[in-house]
Amino acid sequence: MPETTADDQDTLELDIEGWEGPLDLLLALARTQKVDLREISILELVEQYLGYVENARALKLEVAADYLVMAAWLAFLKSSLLLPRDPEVEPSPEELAMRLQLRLERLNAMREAAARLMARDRMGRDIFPRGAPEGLRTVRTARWQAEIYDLISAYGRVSARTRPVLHVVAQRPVMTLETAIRRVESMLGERIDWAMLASFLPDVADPGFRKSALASSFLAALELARQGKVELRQQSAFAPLYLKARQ
Amino acid sequence: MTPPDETMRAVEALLFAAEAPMTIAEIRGHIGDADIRAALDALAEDYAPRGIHLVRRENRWHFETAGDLAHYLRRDREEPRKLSRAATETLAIIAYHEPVTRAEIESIRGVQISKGTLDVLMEAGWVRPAGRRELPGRPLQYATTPGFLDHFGLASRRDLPGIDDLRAAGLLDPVDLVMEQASMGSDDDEVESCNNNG
Amino acid sequence: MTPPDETMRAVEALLFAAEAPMTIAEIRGHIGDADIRAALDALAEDYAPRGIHLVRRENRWHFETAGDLAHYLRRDREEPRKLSRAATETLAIIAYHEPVTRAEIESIRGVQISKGTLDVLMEAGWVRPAGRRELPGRPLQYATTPGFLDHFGLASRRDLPGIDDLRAAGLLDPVDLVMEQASMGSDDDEVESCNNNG
Repeated sequence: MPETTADDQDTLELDIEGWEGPLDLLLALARTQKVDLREISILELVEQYLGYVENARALKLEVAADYLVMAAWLAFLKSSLLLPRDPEVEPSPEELAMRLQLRLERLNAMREAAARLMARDRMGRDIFPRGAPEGLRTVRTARWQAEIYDLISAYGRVSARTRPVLHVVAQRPVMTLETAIRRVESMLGERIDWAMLASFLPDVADPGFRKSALASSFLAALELARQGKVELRQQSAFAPLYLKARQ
Repeated sequence: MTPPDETMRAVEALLFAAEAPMTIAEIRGHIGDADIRAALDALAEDYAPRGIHLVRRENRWHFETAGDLAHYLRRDREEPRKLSRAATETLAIIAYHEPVTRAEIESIRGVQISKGTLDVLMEAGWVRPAGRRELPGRPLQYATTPGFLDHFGLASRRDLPGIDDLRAAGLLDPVDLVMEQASMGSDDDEVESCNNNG
Repeated sequence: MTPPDETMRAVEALLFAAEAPMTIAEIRGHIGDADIRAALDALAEDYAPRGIHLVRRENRWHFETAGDLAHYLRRDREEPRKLSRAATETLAIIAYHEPVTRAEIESIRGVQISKGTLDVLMEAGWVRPAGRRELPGRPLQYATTPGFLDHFGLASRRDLPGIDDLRAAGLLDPVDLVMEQASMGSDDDEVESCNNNG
C-alpha cells in the first residue's frame, strides 16, 4: 500500500503517483483480501476504498476528483446492496457489483499477461537472429511482350512512311521557289510583250495554292531580274507588275 | 538425423542467408517446385537439439538462437527499451483483445492512456492501426504486428501465455463500453478521447 | 552426427548471431573455459554435408552458406515489359525482309536504330544473327527465330499478312501517315523509354 508522505511542512499528499487511478487502487485493495478475485467481498472492498479515501481527506490531503467520483459511486453501490431491493431498478446492485468484480479481474488478468509477456525470451535480448546474413538477391529480367497486331501494324506504319505509293507530299498546296523560277523562266521564253505577273500563275481553283504560287512567282521574278534575265515594270505601288524577257 | 537432401540444404542455406523470415511461397520462389513444407519440418527436427532453431512465426520461417543459451549471448548494455507499466499493459491488452479501440483499452485499464503510450508501441514495431470500428465516431482500432510475435518468440497469437484460460473465463469478451460507463462515473472523458483520436 | 554438447551449442549460437567472424579467444570471452577448438572442429564436421558450413579464415571462424547453393540465393524474377515502338518496327522489318542487315533495316524504317533495339529483340529470343552478307564490310544479317513464330502464333513467316492485306485492313491509312510524321521526331525517345521501362 502506498504511504502518505510528508512533502514539506504544511501540505501532505496522498501518494497518488503509486496508483494509476481508482481502478488500480481498488485492484490493489482487493488483492489484500484474496488472491482469487472471484472470491472477494465487494462490500468489504467498498469499505476499504472509502476508508482509504476518507483517511486521506481527514489528513487534509488533495484527493484527485476521479477518486472522489469513484468513492461516491461505491457509496451508492454499498447502500443499494444493503437496502431492501427495488425490482424496478436496472441493473440490480448485485449485477453492478459483479461487473465491478469482472473489471478488476480483467485488469488483473492483463497485468499478469503483460508480466508473462515481458518475461519471455525476447528477440535482441535473449534470442538472436543471424548476425550478418548474406542477404538474398532478386535479379529482374524482362519478359518482352508484343502482339501480332503490334507487329503487323508496325510494318504497315513503316511501309506507309516509306512507300512512294502515297503522294502525300505532292498534294500539299505549295509552289516552291525553284518550281516558280523554272516555270516563269520557261514561260517568258514564249512571250515577246510585257505580261502581268498574274498571267504566269497556274490556272487552279485552290486559293491556298494560288497564294503560294503568287508569292513564289513574285520572288522568282525578283530572282530572275537579279540574274539579268527579266525586266520588271510597275507604274506605282501596288499596281500590277509586268515582266518581259531581257533580250 | 539423416543426411539432408538437396531441398533441405537449399532451404537451410536460403533461410540462413535471408535478412527476414520467409514464407513458403517466397522460399519456393528461389528454390522452385519441391516439397518445401516437408523440408522445413525435417530441418526443424534436425535443429531441435542444436544451438540454433528453425522457428515458425505465423506463416514465416527463420533461424534463431536457442532460448536456453541467452546467457552466453546477451550483449552488455544492450537492454531492449524499458517499457513503462502503462505501455506493457496496453501492449498485452491489444495482443489479447485485438482489434481493440483506444476507448476499450482505457476502459480495461481504468485510466486514460497518455499520448505517448501507443506511439512507443508503434515505434517499436509491435502495434499497428487496424482499421476503424463501425461505431459512431468510427474509432481507430489497434492490433499487433508480425514483429510483435517475432520479438516475443510467439508462433502466433494462439501462443499468447494463458490466452485459452482467459478466454474460457470470459475475461477476453468484448468490452461493453456502454455498460462500463453506466457502472463507473469517470468514463465520460475516455469516450471523448476516443472520438478525438486518430 | 552426435548430439551436440553444451559447448558446441553455445559456439554454434554465438557464431550464428555474430556480426563478424570470431577468434577462439573472442568465443571464449563469451562462453568461458571450455575446449572451444574441439567444439569448432566437431561443428565443422557436423555441418559439412549441410547447406551451411562452418568455415575458418585465418584464425577466425564463421558460418556461411554452402558454395554450391549460391544460385538459390538469387532469384530471377521475370517482369512483363511491352516492346517499344522502335523495337516492334525493327522486328517487323526483320520478319518481312529476313535475312536483313542493319543498314537495310534503317533504310526501310527511315530512322536509325539504336544498338539496344536489336539487343532487346535478341534478348527476347525473337531475332538471331544470320550470317554475314557478302558485301564490302561483310555486314551481319538478322533473321527471326522459331521462338518468334511461337510467340506470335505463326506457323511460318508466310502467314504474315502481305502489303495488300495490310492496306485492306486500313493499316496503310494515310491518316496514320500524317500522325506518323508529326510524331517522327520522338523516335529516339522511344529507345530511351524502352530502356527505362518496367
